[in-house]
Formats: sequence, C-alpha cells, structure tokens
Amino acid sequence: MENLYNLGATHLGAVWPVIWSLLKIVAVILPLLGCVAYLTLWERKAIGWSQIRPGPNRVGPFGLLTPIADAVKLIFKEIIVPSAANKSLFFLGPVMTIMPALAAWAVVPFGPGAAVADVNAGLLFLMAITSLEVYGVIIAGWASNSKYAFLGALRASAQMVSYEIAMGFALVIVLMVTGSMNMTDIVVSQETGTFASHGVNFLSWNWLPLLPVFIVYFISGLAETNRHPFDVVEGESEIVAGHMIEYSGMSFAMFFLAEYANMILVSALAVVMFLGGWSAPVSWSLFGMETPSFIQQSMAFWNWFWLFFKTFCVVTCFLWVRATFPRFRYDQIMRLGWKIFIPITLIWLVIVGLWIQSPFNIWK
Amino acid sequence: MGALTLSHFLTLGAILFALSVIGIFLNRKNLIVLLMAIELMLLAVNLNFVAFSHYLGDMAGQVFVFFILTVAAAESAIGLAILVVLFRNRSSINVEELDALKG
Amino acid sequence: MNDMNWVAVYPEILLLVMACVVAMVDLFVTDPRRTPTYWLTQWTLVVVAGMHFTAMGNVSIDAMQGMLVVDPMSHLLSGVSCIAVMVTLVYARPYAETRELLKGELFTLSLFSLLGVTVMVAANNFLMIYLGLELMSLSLYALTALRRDHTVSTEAAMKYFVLGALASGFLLYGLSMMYGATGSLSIPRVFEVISKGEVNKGVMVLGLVFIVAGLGFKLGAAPFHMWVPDVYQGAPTAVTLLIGGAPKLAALGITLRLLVEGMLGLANDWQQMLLVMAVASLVVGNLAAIAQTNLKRMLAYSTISQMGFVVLGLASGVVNGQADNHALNAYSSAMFYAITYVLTTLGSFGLLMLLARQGFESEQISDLAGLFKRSPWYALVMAIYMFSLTGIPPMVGFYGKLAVLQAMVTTGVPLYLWLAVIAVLLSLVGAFYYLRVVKVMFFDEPADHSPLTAPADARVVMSLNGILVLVFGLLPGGLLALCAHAVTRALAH
Amino acid sequence: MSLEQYLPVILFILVGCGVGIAPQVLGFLAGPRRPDAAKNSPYECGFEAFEDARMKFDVRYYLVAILFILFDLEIAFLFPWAVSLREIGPAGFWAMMIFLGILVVGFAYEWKKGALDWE
Amino acid sequence: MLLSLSIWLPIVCGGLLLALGRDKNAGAVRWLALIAAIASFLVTLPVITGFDTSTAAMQFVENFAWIERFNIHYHLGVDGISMWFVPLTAFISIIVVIAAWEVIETRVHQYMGAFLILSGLMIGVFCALDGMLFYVFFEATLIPMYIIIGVWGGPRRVYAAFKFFLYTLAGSLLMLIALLYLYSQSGSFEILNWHKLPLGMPAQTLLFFAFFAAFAVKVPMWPVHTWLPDAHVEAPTGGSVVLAAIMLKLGAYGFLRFSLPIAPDAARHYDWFIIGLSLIAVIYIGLVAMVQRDMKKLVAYSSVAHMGFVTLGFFIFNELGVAGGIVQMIAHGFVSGAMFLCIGVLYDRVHSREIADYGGVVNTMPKFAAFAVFFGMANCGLPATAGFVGEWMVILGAVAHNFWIGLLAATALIFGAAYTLWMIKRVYFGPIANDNVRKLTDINGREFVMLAVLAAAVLWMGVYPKPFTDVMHQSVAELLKHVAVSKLQ
Repeated sequence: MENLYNLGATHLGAVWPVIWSLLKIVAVILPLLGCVAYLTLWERKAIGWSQIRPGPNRVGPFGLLTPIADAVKLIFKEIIVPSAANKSLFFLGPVMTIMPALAAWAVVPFGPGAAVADVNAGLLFLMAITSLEVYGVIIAGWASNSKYAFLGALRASAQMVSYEIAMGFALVIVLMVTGSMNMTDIVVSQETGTFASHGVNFLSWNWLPLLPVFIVYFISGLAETNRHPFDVVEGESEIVAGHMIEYSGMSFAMFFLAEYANMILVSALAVVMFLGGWSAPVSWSLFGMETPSFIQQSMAFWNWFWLFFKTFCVVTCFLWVRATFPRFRYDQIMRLGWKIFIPITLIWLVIVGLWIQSPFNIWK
Repeated sequence: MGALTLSHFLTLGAILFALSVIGIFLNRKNLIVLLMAIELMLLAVNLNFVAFSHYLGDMAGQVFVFFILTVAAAESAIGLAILVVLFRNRSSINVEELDALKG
Repeated sequence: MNDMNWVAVYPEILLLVMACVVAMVDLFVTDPRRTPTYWLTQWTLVVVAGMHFTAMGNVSIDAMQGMLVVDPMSHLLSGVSCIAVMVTLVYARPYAETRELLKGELFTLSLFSLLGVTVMVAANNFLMIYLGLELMSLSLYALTALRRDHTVSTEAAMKYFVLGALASGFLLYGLSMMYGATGSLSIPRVFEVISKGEVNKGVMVLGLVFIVAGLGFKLGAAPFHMWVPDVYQGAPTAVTLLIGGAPKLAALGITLRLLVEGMLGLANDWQQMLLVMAVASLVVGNLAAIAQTNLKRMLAYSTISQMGFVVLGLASGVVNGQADNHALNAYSSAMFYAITYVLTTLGSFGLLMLLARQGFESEQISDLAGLFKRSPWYALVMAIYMFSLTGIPPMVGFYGKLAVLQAMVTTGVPLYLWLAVIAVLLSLVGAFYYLRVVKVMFFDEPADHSPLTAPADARVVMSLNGILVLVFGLLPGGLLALCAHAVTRALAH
Repeated sequence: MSLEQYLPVILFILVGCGVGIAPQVLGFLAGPRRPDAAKNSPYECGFEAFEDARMKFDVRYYLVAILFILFDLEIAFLFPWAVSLREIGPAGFWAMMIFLGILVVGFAYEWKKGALDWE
Repeated sequence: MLLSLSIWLPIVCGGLLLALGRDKNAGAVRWLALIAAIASFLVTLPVITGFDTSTAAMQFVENFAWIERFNIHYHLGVDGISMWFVPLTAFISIIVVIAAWEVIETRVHQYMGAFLILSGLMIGVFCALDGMLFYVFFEATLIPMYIIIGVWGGPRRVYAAFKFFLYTLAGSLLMLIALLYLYSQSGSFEILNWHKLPLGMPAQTLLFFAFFAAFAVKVPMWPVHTWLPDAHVEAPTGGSVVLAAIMLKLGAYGFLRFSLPIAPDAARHYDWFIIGLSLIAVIYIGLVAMVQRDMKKLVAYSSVAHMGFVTLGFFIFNELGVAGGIVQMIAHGFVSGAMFLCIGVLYDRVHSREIADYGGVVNTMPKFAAFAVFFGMANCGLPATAGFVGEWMVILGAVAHNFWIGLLAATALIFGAAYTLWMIKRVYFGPIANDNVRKLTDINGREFVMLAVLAAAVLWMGVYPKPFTDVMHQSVAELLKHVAVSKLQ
C-alpha cells in the first residue's frame, strides 16, 4: 500500500492525494452500497423467517437477485415532481438525506488507523454530519408542499432532534472514558483493561461499564433512523409515508437507501464505541497462546471481519426489533426521549464522572 | 493561491458583518430573516475571534467563541419564542406591520 | 490573579442558587398571589444587597481567576441594582396580579437579569462583560414578552430583542477587534497594552467605534435609542421598570469597565464619540418627549435625554490627555447621576403601576388628571419625581445635573463650557414636559374620582422612595462620596 | 494536526452528494416523463388539495426545536470537557457538575411546566 | 442658629401642615398656620435687634460643610444689604395667611403649607452665602409658587404658571453654569471668596450676562418681564402679594450679591445697558400701566416700573443710588403687597378685577377706601410714605451720576402718580357705578388688622427711614468700594 501511494505521489504530484483519497472512498462506498442493497433483502428474509414464511424467493436463488431487480425497476420509474413543489429543494432533499449517511464513514476505522480520514475530531465530525440528516427530512417535507409530507417532516425532525440529545450525551460519556475524539483511539482504549489483559476482550469493551448508555444509544439509534418501533414518521395509517410521500422512482430510492445506510452506520458506530470496533471478542492469550502468525499477517482482514461481523449482528438486532415490537405512539416516543433517556444519560454521566474521579477508575 | 493571512479572515468577517447589518436595516419583509441576520452577525464575530486567536496563538479567543455559540443558541431560542408569540397575536411576521408602537 | 476567591463572589453565587431555587419552588406553589415565591425573592434580594453593602470596603479583589474584579464600584452598583429590583417587585406585585403576569418567571427572570447586572459591573474580562450582558438581556427580552396574549407587549419584545441583539453584535465585533489589536481579553491587560502604545491604532479605533455604538445601544443614548420608546411603552410597566432600572447601572458599569479601565489610553477617541452621542441624546430625547401623550413613552424619551447627561459626564473625564482628578470627578458624577436617575425612575414608573387597575393601564398623561384631588400624597410624590427629573433643587436630580455640569465646567475646555450651556438649555426644554405632568396632576380636574387602592407595602415603599429623592436632595454628600470612593478604586490600576 | 487530514472528509462529502445526485439524474434519463395535473397534484388521499400545505402547526414543535438547540449546545460544551477530563482534575469536573446542575434545574423546570408532555 | 431657625421653622411647619392637615379641620389649620407664621416672624426679630450696624461684615454667620465632594457649605449670614429682607419675608407671610383666612376654603392646609414653605425658602435665598445654597433656595421657590399659581389661580393659571416657571428657570440655569464656572476657578462656592476672585474681562462679561439672565428675569426687567403680569393676574391674592413683595426682590438682591461684586469691571462696562433697560422699564412700562383695564395688571406693571428704579439705583454706583434701591425694594414690598391685598378685598366681594366694574366704592366701603387711597399714594411716591424715600434717593443718586438720567427717572414719578391716581379715581370715587358696588360691605376686623399693620409699616418707613438706611450704610459703602476696584490683573 505504502509503495503504491509513493508511486502515485511521484508521478502525479499534487493531485495524487485527491485521487488516492477518492480511491479509498470508492473502496468504502461501493461495498457499503452493496451491503445496503442486500440489507434490504436480509431484512425481508429475516422478518419473513420470524413470521414463519420464506420471504422473497422469486428472483434468483433464494431471491438473491431481488435487490438488483428492485434497483432496475426504480431506475425506470417516472420521477414525479409535484406541481406545487419547490423544484430545486425537492431534489436537494434526497441528496441531503443520503450524503451524511455516506460521508460519516470517512472516520469509521476498519483497523488501527485504517480510516479514510483518521482525524482527531472524528467523533465531533460524526456528530456534525449526522445532524445534517434532519435537514434532508425537513427540506423534503417542505419542498413537497403537501400536508402529509409537511407534517411527516415535522414529526420526523422533532423525533430525530429529541433523540439526538440522548445520543449526544451517550457519546459524551464514551468520550469521558476514552479521552479522545479520534475513532481509532476510542477502539484502542477498549482493548485495555483488567479483562482484556486476561484475554476476555469483550468484557473490557465499553458496553459493560456503560451498559445503560449503550442501551440508550442503541434505542436512540432506532429512533434516529426512524426505524421500528419509532417509525410514526411514515405511519401508514396516519400520514402514509411522511416526508417521502411525494417522491417516486430514484428520488424515493435515495430515501430508502439512506435509511438502510443509516442503519448500518449507526450499527457500525455502536460497534466502534461500545463493542470494541475491530478487535476480537477474545484474544488468544485466554487460551494461553500467542496469536498465530498467519492471523497476524492477515490482521487487516481480521479487523475488517470482526467489524463487519459485529455490525451485522447489531443490524440484525434492528431487524429483530422491527419484527418484534409494535409501533409506539408519538407522545410515547417523545416521552421516552425526553423524560427517560435524557435523565438516564445525565445520571450516568455524573456516575461515570465520579467513577473517573474515584480510586476505582478503570479507565486510567 | 497564496497563503491565507489574517486580513483575509478579517475581510470575510467584515463582509459578513456588513451583510447582517444591511439585512437588519434594509429588510422590511420577514422577521425570520432578521433573526438569521443576527445569527450571521455573531458568525462574523466568531470568525474574527477564531482568526485572531489563531494568529495570536492565544486560546482565549476560541474559548470566547464557544461562549458566543452557546449564547447565540439561547438568543435564537428566545428570539424564536418571541416570534411565535408575536405571530399568534398578529398573524404576521412582516416587519412593516409591526406598527402598534409609534410616536 | 489565579485565585478563585469564592468568598468574593458569594453574593453572585447566592443569587444564582436562589434564582434556581425560586424557579423550582414556584413550580410547586399553587397560591395565585405567589406569596412564597415573592418573599423568597425579596429575602434573597435583601440578603444579597446587604452582602454587597457590607462588603463595600476599600479593596479590589480579583475573583474567579481574574475574570471578575470585586471592588467598591461593583458593590455599589450591584447593591443599588438589588434595591432597584426589590422595589420594582414591590410595586409590580399588585400590578402583575391583575394582569396574569404574576408568574414564577417574573421572579426568576428578574433574579437572573440581576445576576447578569452584577456580573457585568464586576467584569474584568471581555468574556464576563458579554456573558453578563446576555444573561441580563435575554432575561429581559423574555420578561417583556411575558404577557403572551398582549399584542403590544410582544411587539415591543420583538423590537427589543432585535435591536438588543444587534447591539450585542456590535459590542462583540468591537471586542473582537480589540482582542485582535491587544491580544488579550483581560481588561487590565488591555489597559497595559494600550498604554505601552505598541499596537495597531487603526484596528483599535475601528473596534472602539463598534464598542461605543454597542454601549450606546445599551445605555439608550441617541442615535442608538430607537428601541427605548417602543420598549418602554410596550412592555408591561413592571418590566419597563426592570429595564429602566438596574440595566442602566449595568450599562454604566460596563462603560466604565471597558472604556475607562480598559481603554483610557484611547480616551481622546471615545470621548468625541460620546460627546456626539450625548448631545444627540439631549436633543432627541427632549424634543421628542414634548410631543408625547403617552406617559411611558414620554418617560422613555426623557430617559434618553437623562442618559445624555450621564454620557456627558463620562465624556469629560480626560482633559488634554490627563486623567487625574477630572476623571474621578467626571466618572463619579456620571455614576451619581445614573444612580439618582434610577431612584427617580423607580418611583415614577412605580406610581404608574400603582395607579393602574384591572383593565386600565394609566399610561396616558391625561390619566393622571386631577391626581392631586384624588390622592394628594401620590400627586406630591410624583411631583417630586418630576421636579427631580427636571433638575430643580432640592430634589436629588438637581445634584446629578450639578455634578455632571460641574465636571464639564471644571475641565476648563471652552467646548465643554458651551456644551454645558447647551445641556442646561435643553434641560429647560425638558422642564416643559415634566411640568406638564405636574400641571395635569395638580391643575386639571380628575376624570374619575375612584379612590386609589394599593397594598400597604407598596404605599410605604412609594412614600419612602419619594422621601428618599428629597432626602438625597437635601443631603447628597454621602452618596456623592460613595460614588467617588467607588470610582477611585476602579481607576486605581 | 494539519488540515490535509480533512481532505478525504470533504471529498467524502462531495462523493456523498454525488451518490445522491447521480441516481436521480439517471432516473430522469431512464424513466418515462408523462406528467398530468392529477398526477402532479399533492397527495391528499384523493381529495382536491386545499389550503396552503405550509400551514400553522402545533407550537410544541417549536418548543422541541428550541429545547434541542439549547441541549445540543450544552453537549457541545461537554465534548471538550469530556476529552480533557483527566487533565483538568477535580476542579474541572466539579465546574462542569455545576453547569450540569443548572442545566438540570432548567430541565426540571421544563418538565414540571409540561413542556416535555406531548399530549 | 438664628437664621437657620428663620428658614426652617416655616418650612417644617409648612411640611407638617401638608402632611397632617385635612379639609375637615380647616379651622385648626388656619390657626396653626397663623401661629407658625407669627412664630416665624418672631424668630426673625432678633436679627433686627441684634444687628450691628457699624460693620459691613456678615453677621449671624453659620457655616457647616454640606456637600464635601464639591466643597459646598451650609453657609448663612446677613449683612446690611440682606438683613431687612429676612423679617420682611416673614412679616409678609403673616399677612398672606391672614388674607387667605376666609377666602381659601378647600385644601387650606396645602395652601398654607405652600406659603410657609415658600417663605422659608425665600429667607434662605437672602441668607445664603454659599453659591450653591443660594441657587438651591432660589430654584426651590419655583415649586411652591408654580403650584400656588396653578392650583388656586385664575382662569389662565396654567399658562401663567408655565410661563413663570420656564422664564425663571431659563435664566437661572445660565446662572448655574456661571456658579460652576466660578467654582472651577476658585475651588469653592463661597460667595465672599468669589468677590475677591480675580477674573479676566471675557470671563467677567460672560459671568455678568449669565447672572443678568437669571436676575433680570426675576426682577423683572424689560423686555423679559412679560411673565409677571400673567403671573400676577392669575395668581391668588396671596400669591400676588408674595410675588410682588418678596420674590421680585430675589432678583434685585442677586444683582447686589453676585453681579456687582463678582464682575465689577463688566458691571461698570455694561452699566449703560442696565441703566437703559431700567429707564425703559420706568418710562415705557409706566405708560403701559396707564392703559390697563385690569387692576391687578396695572399694579403688576407698576411693579415692573418700580423695580426699574431699583436696578437703576444699583447701576449708578453711588451710595444714594444703591441704598435707595434697597430701600425701594423694602418699600415696594410693603406697598405692592398692600395694593394687591386691596384688589383682593374687592375681588373677594365682586369677583372682578376690571376697573370698569367699579366706581364709587368709597360710598359703601369707607374704611377700606381710606386704606386703598393711602396705599395708592404710597405707590406713586408721595412724601411721608415708604414709596417716596427710595425713589427720591435713587433720583438724587441718578442726578449725581448724570443729570439726564435723573431727569428721565423723575418722570416716572409723574407716570406713577398718573396711573395710580387715575385708577383710584375710577374705582373708589364718583357715584356708585352698579349694583355690585352697592351691595359691598366694608372690611371686617381681619381685613382691617391686616391693612392697618401694613399701613403703619408704610407710614413708619416713609416718616422715619433712618433705621433702614443705617443698617445698609456700612455694607453699601463697602460694596461700592469693592466695585470701584478693578479685578483685572
């Protein structure tokens, strides 16, 4: 890799870093989009199975080509622009929705330092970029100039910002125990501790000491992505599809894409911050062994693998929740966000702060 | 391209500031625009502070910016609240229609 | 410098804690008269005022790692501000009760705005000035809009908000320039840097222009006075009084801290700006007040003209680059003027509140018609306020004018002498509209003869207030000396 | 720290936008375009659209927005504090606790005032 | 303590009346007011008896620091110039209280209180030896007078009250600047120090005109006299009496205490200006008085004319002139007060001040007419009345200064006689003009006492003015000596 980079640098000069970054970005985005596509399938399958039915199985073996068929279908659909809509904003809405879901990946580490941009203020960037999400919703709702879309956008944004606070507090608590906003550092800091030194890494991860925060974060993640059981935004019986109601064809597909991309993002962040990121749940030392050399040589793959695996598990939890829980009422959603999660995170923030001040500090 | 110097930032800050002042004084239509102009003004100030802070190598300016940001949030919160109340009373946020007080 | 010195800021801490406590307690108060909240607030104010007045020694203490400086000036201005709020609340209670204003917010926000004032007058750092200013302003914006269903109030609140935020923006922009030029946010440090004279004058003067403009807004001096009449008229009278009382002292306080303590080296520049502002205020305030039929609006314009006098005092401190005795004289005079003005304003607006009844605001000058026949004592007290504002001895307002004019004349600069002449001639114009109020009260027949009712505490405080205006008029020496003392410490870098 | 580190970030944002725009353009090029009045009218469950869609709505949305701004900025304050918690020692910790205490007072106030109740 | 007592006793009594009086106990209020007024007068008597006529120095001096920041002192004292005004003021207050006895029926306590306070304040003006103290008293008199005119005055009382207040304030504000300038030059507000303060001519000129602005309005001199007829006409009788008898003297006294000694060079340089204005007042205003139909207005204009004599006397810089001016001030205090009282007596009965509404009053009110005619004579300066002494001294002084000025001044005697006697003739003599006059009843005991006391005073002063001039002699001589020395360096 190093050699490749230097080669390009000597030949292309100043433009090279740009191209190099673009290459890395493409290397992240393309698989990501693939995951998104197949996540839709996995969702349908998973829900199908939980309801004891096969799920999509017509296109391709086990329905494996279904996402592709969906994509092809959507491309050839008409994009209807409502006559009352604000045209440019109407198209900006989907862009603003999907862009943050992708751009946030810039700082997600796939291994030690192996992020597209391994910046110091990674977490801050995440906060900033994911906050933009709500703009997409609002813009879409406003630009559509339709009552359903408008009300849906309001609901969605109110819900998103409400849970963003709890999420923010959760992130602050993570920061308190890791002491760095760099995503790599956050993962690395989870690899140390009493348990980790005995080889049971997964007990040293943040989820255990910060269990309430982890739960709050996970549920807030559901709400942030407007997933079940927090999907009143698109509640069919009330406001149909909410802010997306006027969208069709590829424009609608963007929202769809964004929702799943966000789901993966939130899951990946949960993994990075609470579940040890790329690190393995147990180390070889637990079994009294050195890490085998073939594994050490392919560490990049294993890092990637664990991250992917954990993220997959968390995403699957999302689906599981969807298959299990009924939809909340809107007032219940707001109450949960404001009256339960915020106090919980606040209290835990104080507890963790005191913990750090106390002699029992485990995050030295 | 030329390196960015302090005066670039100051000029940008001054332009933003001037824009916001113009926005406040010339805008006769919409109160929201007024609130936005106020935010823009604080932004211009923040830019100034950050630029000075950077070039002076003194963190105090950036700390100040933090406080300005927070206060700006509180300010816009109150501004919006007043706007809402006003709108409920007057059914208008047109600047020109704010004429109950004269003399 | 790096000490926290918690003891020095106990009053502020108490105020903060009690503001929070009042907010919390009020949530559980069911009494429509808000008795527990009210008394909690009043006792807080009494204690805080007491702490300030007893602590008024002869030292200045840096507190909170040099962010605040607790000196006699901060104590004096804070103490008087506490009293102003205290008195306001006494007057405001019956008024607010009939207007659905008597909510916990009234008390909490009053305390918070007072906290802003006390922080501001003790500020030793640009940051503290800004924070105090905003804490005060934001509370006041909200208070102005406290009558949510009242069109005029909300409109006034909006105007207040927009122009107030604009002023803060100006001030901040100026402060940022000053920070860039001097490299520090700390006022004493800025002073040092400026006196060494190795800074970019152009940037500083540019910053100074904005700072002075911002201060002008906050003082309510022309040409930055547009908000004053609208807000004074539109806000509920109780809130008008909160705006017209302590915040004026705070504005004076930060003007002294910024311009005098921080930028005395630039006095030649800012004095000119202040002079222009002062004369403009006197002209605009006095001439516009004549045309008013609404008493609150008239008093607002009169405030502008009175602020003109304060600014005149502030502008005559440095003569020929010398700051020695003139400075002490001029700044303490301005402070005396401001304090006595607040005292008088409290009474005059307070009286309007006592005269107002349910559904009747008593805002027009004609509403005072025949007050002498309805209630001679109130009429007499109001007349005392009006004569004091006119500057007729032996009311205290005269000594304010005397002090400021004295400061101007003592400079010995012909320009100031002529400005003094202009100032007194314009205050003659002022006499006209103040006398009109007296005329309406004493010479006209009352429109309605309904007896005036006010709670005993409000009556007592009103009487005390009036008597105090007279007593300070007969014996102003103590207060004058106090102001001089306060300024001496502040000037002694 | 250098700004170059952020180059990929901005590129990523641009690419993200591109990913948002390209399919829409593609859809426009590939899909049919046969607009008519009924199709282009806003969705109203089959009713004729009436009134302006950008109507008055519940003031509580404003309230949520305002509360959000405030709380979000408190979080912005917490970020640098959390990062440097180990360096600033107990004094720094307690300073923030005071700040949070005030925040909690405000929170409790809103709670009791019913600002957090939706129905 | 004596002077303080003279000042504060009436003020405190007035304040108590204001605070405690009610309409339902008006009778008691009247008596209390009378007692207070008499007591106030009695405490001023030692000032006369204890006065040492052999010195020009200040006597009965009290001096305390008052406002230390500005070096202002509570400094009181009287010399030959000011001494007589202390008892005179207190004396007039008694008359005012008596005059209002039956006339004022509502809010008696406020009326009486206002006059008592006013009386104390005016005494304060005459006693003050500190510039700021002087100013405070000088300005403070405006408030009670403004309210007296505005509340108990005639139909155009509001206009008159405003005019009175604003004119006077306008002048005195310039004086305030002058005082502050002197303070900045000398570092104190001591009037006596200011007398010795060397000043350049430009400064003296400005000071002179600043003081002129204040005192000329108060005196009042032509052309700033226009507030006076309005104020007099609209004021209640008591108000007119105090206004004419005492308040105008504040201005004239100010000339002596401030203008002349502080800016002597400017005073000498601009004496032609003051003399000119005084002569205009004497002659032109005399002519104006002649055509008045309203008795009060006529007396008001005659006051302007008489005060013209006073200022004329001051600015011819000889002892006869100055002393004559002061005597004229005192005399005018008695005479004009009495004239207004007479008008008040008629007005209370007929409710008209038009000369044309009267005629032949002597037939129904013989006792009253006798007094009225006597005071009329005094007003036109008949020998053996108070009016004569002062005018004669001034004319003599003027002749010594410049014959033509003296001659012009002397014409005033003719005009004075003309308008006063013509009015007397039209009002009191001739046949009974109408039913109103026919129904008139003669003065009662109260009115008789009040007029008789005044008449005695007028007569005494006319016949035996020596006590008055003796008191003045040293001080006036000292003053003139001082004025003759240039302050220019």
